[in-house]
Order: sequence, then C-alpha cells, then structure tokens
Amino acid sequence: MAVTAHAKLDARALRRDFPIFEQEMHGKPLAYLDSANSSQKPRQVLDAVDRFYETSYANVHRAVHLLGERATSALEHARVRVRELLNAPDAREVIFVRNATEGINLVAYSWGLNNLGPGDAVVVTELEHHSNFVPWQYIARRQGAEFLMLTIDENGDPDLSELEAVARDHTVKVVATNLVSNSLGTIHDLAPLVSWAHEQGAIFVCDAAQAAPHMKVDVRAIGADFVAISGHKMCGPSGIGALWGRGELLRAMEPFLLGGHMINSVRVDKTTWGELPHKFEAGTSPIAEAVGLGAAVDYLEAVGLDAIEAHEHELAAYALGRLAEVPGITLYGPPAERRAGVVSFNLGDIHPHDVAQILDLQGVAIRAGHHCCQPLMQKLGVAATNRASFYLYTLPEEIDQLVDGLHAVRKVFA
Amino acid sequence: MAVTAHAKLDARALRRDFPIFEQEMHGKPLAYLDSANSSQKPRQVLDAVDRFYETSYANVHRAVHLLGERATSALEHARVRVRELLNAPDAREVIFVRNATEGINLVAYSWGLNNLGPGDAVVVTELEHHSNFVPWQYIARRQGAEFLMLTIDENGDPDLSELEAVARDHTVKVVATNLVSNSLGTIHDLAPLVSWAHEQGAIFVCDAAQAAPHMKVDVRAIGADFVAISGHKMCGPSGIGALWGRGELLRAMEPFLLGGHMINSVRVDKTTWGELPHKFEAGTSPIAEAVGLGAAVDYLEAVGLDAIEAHEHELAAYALGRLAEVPGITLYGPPAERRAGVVSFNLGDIHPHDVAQILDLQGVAIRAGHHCCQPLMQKLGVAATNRASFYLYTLPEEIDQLVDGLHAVRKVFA
Amino acid sequence: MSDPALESLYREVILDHYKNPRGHGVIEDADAEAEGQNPLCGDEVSVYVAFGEDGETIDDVKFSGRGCAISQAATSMLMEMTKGRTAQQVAELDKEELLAEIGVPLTPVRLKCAMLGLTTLKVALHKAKGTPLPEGLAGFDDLELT
Amino acid sequence: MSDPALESLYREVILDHYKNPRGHGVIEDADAEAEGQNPLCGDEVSVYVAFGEDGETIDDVKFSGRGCAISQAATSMLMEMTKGRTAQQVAELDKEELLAEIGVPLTPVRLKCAMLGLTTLKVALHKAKGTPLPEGLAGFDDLELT
Ligand SMILES: Cc1ncc(COP(=O)(O)O)c(C=O)c1O
Ligand SMILES: Cc1ncc(COP(=O)(O)O)c(C=O)c1O
Repeated sequence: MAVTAHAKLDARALRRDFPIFEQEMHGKPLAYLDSANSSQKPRQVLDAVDRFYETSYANVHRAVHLLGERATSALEHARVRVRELLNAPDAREVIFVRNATEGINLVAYSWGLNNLGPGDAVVVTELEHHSNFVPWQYIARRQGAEFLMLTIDENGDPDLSELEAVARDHTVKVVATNLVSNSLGTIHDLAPLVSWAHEQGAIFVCDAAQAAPHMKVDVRAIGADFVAISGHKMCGPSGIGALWGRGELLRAMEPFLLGGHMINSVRVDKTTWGELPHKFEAGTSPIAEAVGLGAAVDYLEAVGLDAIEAHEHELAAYALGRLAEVPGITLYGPPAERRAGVVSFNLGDIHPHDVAQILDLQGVAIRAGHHCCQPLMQKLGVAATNRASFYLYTLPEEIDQLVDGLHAVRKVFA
Repeated sequence: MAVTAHAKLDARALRRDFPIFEQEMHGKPLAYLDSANSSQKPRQVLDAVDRFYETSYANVHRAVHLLGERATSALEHARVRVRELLNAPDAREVIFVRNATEGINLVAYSWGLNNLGPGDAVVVTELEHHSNFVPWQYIARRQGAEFLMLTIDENGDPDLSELEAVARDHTVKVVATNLVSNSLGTIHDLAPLVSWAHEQGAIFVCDAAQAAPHMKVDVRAIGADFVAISGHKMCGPSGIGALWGRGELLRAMEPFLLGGHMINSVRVDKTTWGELPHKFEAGTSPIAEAVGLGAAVDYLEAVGLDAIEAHEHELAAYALGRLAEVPGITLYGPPAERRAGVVSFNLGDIHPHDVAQILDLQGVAIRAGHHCCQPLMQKLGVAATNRASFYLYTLPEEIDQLVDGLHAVRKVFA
Repeated sequence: MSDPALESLYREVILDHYKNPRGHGVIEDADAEAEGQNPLCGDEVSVYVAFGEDGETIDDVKFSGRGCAISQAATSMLMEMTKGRTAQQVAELDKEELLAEIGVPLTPVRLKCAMLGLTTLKVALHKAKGTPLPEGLAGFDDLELT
Repeated sequence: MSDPALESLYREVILDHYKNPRGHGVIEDADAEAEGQNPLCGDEVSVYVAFGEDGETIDDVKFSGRGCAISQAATSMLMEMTKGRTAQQVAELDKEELLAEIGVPLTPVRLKCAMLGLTTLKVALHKAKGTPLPEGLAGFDDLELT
C-alpha cells in the first residue's frame, strides 16, 4: 500500500470546515486525536441535513406528495453515492443500517441463522473489533457451529499457515475480517484470505468500518461478499451506516428486521418480502442521516480519498518517529507505510486512563481502553492501550502537542 | 378518553417553529396532513442537534476526554428525558433503537427466540401496523409457535369475546397491540387485554409509535412489559426510537445485536454481557439523534401533551364534520372523542393514489396506501385508503383546504 | 380543472382510458398470464395473453384488477400497443415507448403505477416463452411473482 | 505540574495511595471475596475479607488486580476506611463518603474507576453475608459477578 504523493490535501484549510475546532478545551487548543473512534463533522454535512429537514422532509417511499418525493429521491441519491464510493455493482445492494455493527449482525442473523449448523465453522482473526467478533461467536454458538480465531503476528497479520489445518478439520462457512484495524492501524491485504474463503465455499464478510474513512474501498477489488461501513467515522452523522452485499446472496436470504416497508404483501397466513434494498430496511429509514452520509461522501470525494490516505501515512510516520522519543513508550503495530492514521501505545506501566486524562487536561483527546479488541489486548498482555488516531483535519502540531503532553504525564508519575 | 380543555395550544404560533412551512408547494400554502407518517421538526430540535455536533461531539461511553464526556452526558440526559416522558421506573430500562420497528424486533428476536416454541401462541390484532405484526408472525413461524389475530369491529376495537377460546386452546406467551392505531386513529383501552395477557403468563408488548406523539404515554399506567416509540413521529430526528422494557425481563434476556459496547468481557471461549441499557446497544449509538429526541421531548412537554391531545381531538371532530359534507365519501374509524388526529377515508371508487396526487397539486399532503396495515385493508375490503393526519402545528384551515381539494378531485373524475 | 399541472397529469386521454379501459377482462385458457402487485398501495393487476397461430404474435391481450387512474390508463394503452406484436417484440418494448404514449410527467411513485401492467405482461411472456425479463427484474425481483 | 486542574486531580495523596497501596495483596481462605471488572478498560480488581470472631466485623481486607491511579488509590483508601467496620456498615457505606476521601472532582467515566473497589467489596459481603447490594446493582447488574 504505497503512499501516492500526487494528491495532497491542505489539512489547515479543511480544518476550518469543522466547527468543533472553534473552541478550546480546558483553555488549550483542541488536538482531537480520536477520529478512529468517531470523526468530527464538516459544516457541509450539517448544512445538508438542516437544509433537508427545512425543505424536503417527509417519510420516504410511501408518499405521493411532493415532500415525500423529495425525501425519497434524497434518500435514494445518498444510496447511489454510497454505491459509487464503494464501487458496488448496483445501488439496490446497498442497505442502510445504523452502523457497521448492525450491518454485520444483519449478515450473522439473516445468513447465519439459516446457513450455519453443527459441523460448520466461522473463522475470524484475533484482531477483530468486537463488532466483527461477538456476532459470529454468538450466532455460531446458537447454531451449534464452531467459532475459530486465527492468531496474528505483531504487525496484525493473521497466521495463514493455520488455514490448512482449519480447512482439513472443518467446513468453513464464513470468514470475517477487518480491512483496516482500529487498534493497530494495520491495512490488510485480504486477497489470500478471500480466495481461501471462496475455495472453502465460505462467504467473506469484510468489516470496512475503519477503512472506508481513510482509503478507497472497492468492493469488487476486494472480492468480498459483504462489506460493512459506519457513517460517523467518515464525516457523516451518527445513526447511519451501510452494508453492501452481493445481490444474489441478499436475494436468497431471509430478511432480518421485519415490519413496515420491507414487505410485498401481508396476510395472516402468508407474508411475502419486498425487493432489494427494501427487504432489509424495515420501518422508517434513518432518512436525514442517509442524506448526511451522502453529503459526507461528497465531501470525502472532493478532498480525495487518495489524498486522505497519503496524509494519514505521513502523519503516522511522523507520529511513530516523534513518539519513539518518549522514554518508556511501547508502540504497537506495523511500520507507517502499512498503517492508517492510528497509533496505539503504552507509556511504561502508567494506566491508559491516567495518560488520557492528563492529556485531556492539556487539550489532547485520545482514546484509552481496549478499543473493543479484548482478544488483541489478551494477546498483547495488557488490559488497555492508548490510541491516537488521525484524520484529514489532523495537523502535525497536534502530534507535537501529544508528545509534549506525554512528557507531562511522565512528570506526574515520576 | 375525554377532551381536557384546560390546556390549549396555539397552533398558529407553534407553526412558526417549523421551517418547513416557510415554503409553498406547487405555489400553494402547504397543508401538511401526513404527520402520522412522520412529523415535521421544530427549529429547537434542529438547533439542539447542530449545537451538539458543533461543541460536544465525540463517541460516547468510552472516552476519557472532555468531548467524550459531554457527548456521553448529552446521550444519557436524553435517556432520562425519555424515561420521564414515559414515566418509566428507571432510565436503564430505556433502550435507544432506530425506530419502533427495531424496538419490537428486539423483543421478538431476543425474547421470542428463547421463549417461544411449539404449542405456544402469539396474539396480535387485525389493526396492527406491519411493524407489530410481521416480526411476531416471522418469529412465531421460525419457532414453530402459533400466530393468532384478534378480529376488530368498525371502531378498531378487538373482539374480546374471542379471548376465552384462545386461552382454552393455546398457551399464550405474547400479546402485542398498538395503543393508538395509525390508520383508524383509535385510542385503545388496553387494560382488559393487559390483564388477560398477564393472567395467561404472557408478556404484553405495546406499540406506542402512534400514541407517544399525541398523548401522555405512561408505561406504568398501561402495565405493559415492553413499549416501543419512534422519534421521527414526535418532532424528533429520523434514525432514533426507544424501547422501554421491564428491568427484570431485560436483564433475563439474551442480547439482540452483538458487538462493541454491549459486552462486559470478550474472550474467544466466553463472552459476557454488559449492564442495562448497554447490553442492548451494540455499536456506536445514534448519538446526535438521541440528543435530538431529548430536545423533542423538551419541546412536546413545553407545549403540553394534554394540550396536544385536546388539539387533535378538536381537529378530528372538525375534520369528521367537514369531510362528511363531501358527497360519496366513506369515513373509517371511531367517533372523534375516541380518536387521535387521524382520519382515513375513501372517495367513492376514486383510487387513493389519484386523490392524493390531485390534493398534492393543491398543496395538501396526505397519505394514500395501505398504511402498513394490509390486514385491516383486507377487513375493510379495499386495497388502500386516504389518510389525513394532524399534529400540534395543524390549523383548521388546512382541513378546509383538504375539503376544497376533495371537491376538485371529484370534478376531475366527474 | 383550472390547475395546469392537474390538467396535464389527468389529461383527457388518461381519464378516457381509465373510464373506458381497452382490453379489460379475462381470457379463459390464456396462453400466458401473470399477476403483479404494487406493494405501495396493494394494487393488483392480472394480464392474460392469447397467441396467434404462429405461437408468437399476440392475438389478444386483456387485463383485470384494480388500480389508480394512472396504472389503469397505462395498462389500457398497453393493451392497444401490444396487440399484434410478437412476444419478443413486447419483451424488448422500451418503457419510454409506453411513457410517451401516456404523455404526462410522472413522479417515481406514480411511475411504479404506470409500469405495473407492462412489467406484469413481460413476466407473463417470460413464463410462457422464456423471453427476457425487464431491466429492473433481471436478477432483482422488482415484482413479486405470484 | 503547573496545571491547576492536573494538580487537583492527581494530588499528592492520590499518587501516594497509587504508588503505595494500602491493603494490597491476597487473603488466603478469605471469608468473603469477589472480583469486579470495568468493561470500559478491562481493569479487574479482586477483594478479600476476613471477619473477626463476631463474624461481622472486618478484621482484614485486601485487594489485588490492575487499574488506573484513580481506581487503585480509591481502593487503597477503601481498605483503610473499612477495616474495623461491620459487614452491614460497609454495605451501607455511602459512596459520597469514599468520594469525600478521594477529594477530587471526577467525571462519570472516572467515577466508574473510583467505585470499582467499593462495588466489588459490597458484592463480596453480599455473597458472604447477604448484605444489600449497592444502589445501582440492586436488580441491575452494574457489575458482572464472576
Ligand atoms: C402504529 C404504528 N406502529 C409502528 C410504526 C412503525 O414506526 P417506524 O417506521 O418508525 O418504526 C408506525 C409508523 O409507521 C405506526 O404508526
Ligand atoms: C474495525 C471496526 N469495526 C467495527 C466498528 C464498529 O463500528 P460502529 O460502532 O460504528 O458499529 C469499529 C468502530 O468502532 C471499528 O473500528
């Protein structure tokens, strides 16, 4: 994953689009280094949502009136924008969900409850976010199937030498992994796992929640069967995400959530399901949120996903260099050129909660905890780590502010 | 359900809070008579959401930093506001979901998959919205349980004389009905059904999606075990709803969606669930949407739910009177004093799509269709009806505009 | 009718077809038939086809069911348009041709109404003759086949 | 430490308890014990109690596990506060009393850290003596009992 230097973004200029930076924190400039947790929102997205509510709001799909038409076409336009972002073959394969977590649960329930059984296995990695781990663990157990976890090395790469034994001993039905790790920042080369999954006749479920904000995600190039993303991590509103799935799989699946809108006809003795994508969108959609996600896609594409990726690689390289200066620091994960803008670390035996709290008092917002990756924490032998994460609005001086802050942390615990 | 006249609202003044009315439709004033489908949003709610994004946005629960704290306390404050609105015993029993549909699915899956089996029965009524019908039908079928539907009379009241036979022939495990019907407007007296359900040892699930916008919903007074509402129908944003459930039931249930945040600890061999409400809130919450719902509750309570209910009764009475003037009209549902601000009708054999379209050209937005109530449509012997629905911003002259519009419809089809 | 938008949408010919639908009825022992539904409003239409001696040319085509003026008028027009064409020709009939005949601007929701008859007819021909399904349907069940 | 907010949160006594925790260790064959977890950071604490001859008065109380300065210091202070009290007295110990001892303003997340030891101790006493569980826990599993 080489850094493409031709497209360069101007983080300082972009930053002005984000109202959150207009305030200080504890009297200090805000260094928001928690974007992998959730990104801030540009005015363009907030305005698009407001404009929608002020001029075009109504429930969608069902209404004959003009507001209903406007709302429906705004929602469907957003679906098309997500299709384009992901290079999906057909907008009808894009299902709006609350977040990546719900997208993965949709597959785990709808596909898993009808296709998994004793003797079958679901394979994940040690590096999964709980949202791509616990649904599979739960549904596999419920169905009497095996739940297997590939171990990873210190870069976060799964040990592919385990695959042969897995294939020999199990009928693998699902392989589920992330494209970019939220705790180590690793950008994975999924190709070998995808082909292996398909050789086993398994579906491949890709958790792209951490990838989509930061790089071009192309569902056709990945070759996955399902891909889940979250809007709130990519400049979009909270409350919206998307699941892309192969049309033939989605069509063959039973629905997940049941209710209004997802039906063709309802009778007490027989109910039939609607077409895609409606079959998977029960009840009133997150309408304005989808519109906001569409505006976020506009924003990201205007900046350029290549430029965002390059910017993050630069920041990651700078951060790894500067953080290495701090005595007693342990840095986790791969070299800068293989990682998105995420750096996890520990500072001696100072607890991450204390590190993060003291940094906060200096205006630096990072995350401290297990990052919803307890299996990884068990591997690393720690309860928690600190994590600084970057986005298109991140400036190198925020990393300087972090490093200065860490020196202050050391002083407190000296 | 008597009209309480003491609290009176000023719809004309309130209307100025809603930016949507600042425009004309097809060059005519907008008569938005589709609020039962989804309500418009007051500036107060839109502003609260914007202010939140601009000053306090971050992911919730996990972060030690100040933005994370602000976001978490805003989300939890909204939960408390919903608890207060519903008079629920404990805010931890309030689960944020996307909409009422998801709330009902949560119960159907989480409770139903673990408690329903052959010989058991789920009982709904003929007047249910698909969202309180199809989930039960689907989960009952999957579990080999019976799915039974109580017939209703022309007021929308279920035939309670059927209960004895149902109880004799089945082990009733779930009774699920709406509190206010979205197509007939009927406000139900649920007391007899609730006691009957509890005598059977069944849980009672109340779909209050159409009730909460329009009247005081008190979960303790209803005596239900689960109550679901949707934010978008009650001046809140899209993408948010709430499920209230009895703590002891929620605690005993398996979770529904699995993933980040809802766990206590995750290991490959064993995962344990978090506390309420987190156990049922997997992944990143609809944070800003919850904040918006909290602001909507503030707005509704400032106006006064009694005043809203009285206003709607007045409008319903006025509408029933004025509509009766239109030759060839058929009005469905109970007398005004027993209905919320919802009037369904047909105009001779003119198809509702045509009625609604011609009304739209005159600035009148109503809904035409089956209103996600196909079982009711089958009962009425029609494919669809027209439905005009009112809210706190509805003026009597909008009903006049509707009646004038219907005369124009008749002329087209004369 | 003084409103121009109204006048244009519910123009004379639409109302005429709606009130006096051509080809309304049932063909007993039809060579091809299908039923379609509009999930938005619950409308249903059934289409019946009788082929001529070559087994390809549509000799007679009829429809029954309920629906709004737009769907009834569009289906009525369709009956006139397709009689005498071959199954293959109808399978390839572009929806724009029907829309031109309808001749009024349609919103997406009403487009579904207008297309219900055509889609159902194409499904009937597909089932009887294996002719291609319409765009939206190819692979994606735009219409529940009942 | 020139930042006053910093100075107040990580004041001397907190750091002292953190670096030199009182009652750190394990009581073998404890009369009461429990383990608690903070799901936000994965921290774990175990609390051990030995009663005196009356079977009610806490003769010794110890804790082990890992955690942040706030949780370790708070638990350490708790050990000092509760030794010599009865199980019932500790079950009724108001969290405000512990917070006063900690003496620094805590955000909700850090409050969870500070309360981990107290909650775990109350759970241990509940299991051994049936004393009441803390507010949040009564009915609601604020803490996963492991
Ligand atoms: C009575 C009733 N129940 C349930 C619903 C479903 O609400 P939602 O689409 O917000 O999930 C509605 C609204 O359409 C309704 O009116
Ligand atoms: C890799 C990864 N997967 C899944 C998720 C879950 O995303 P959400 O909480 O938006 O569902 C996250 C974000 O926390 C993530 O980083």
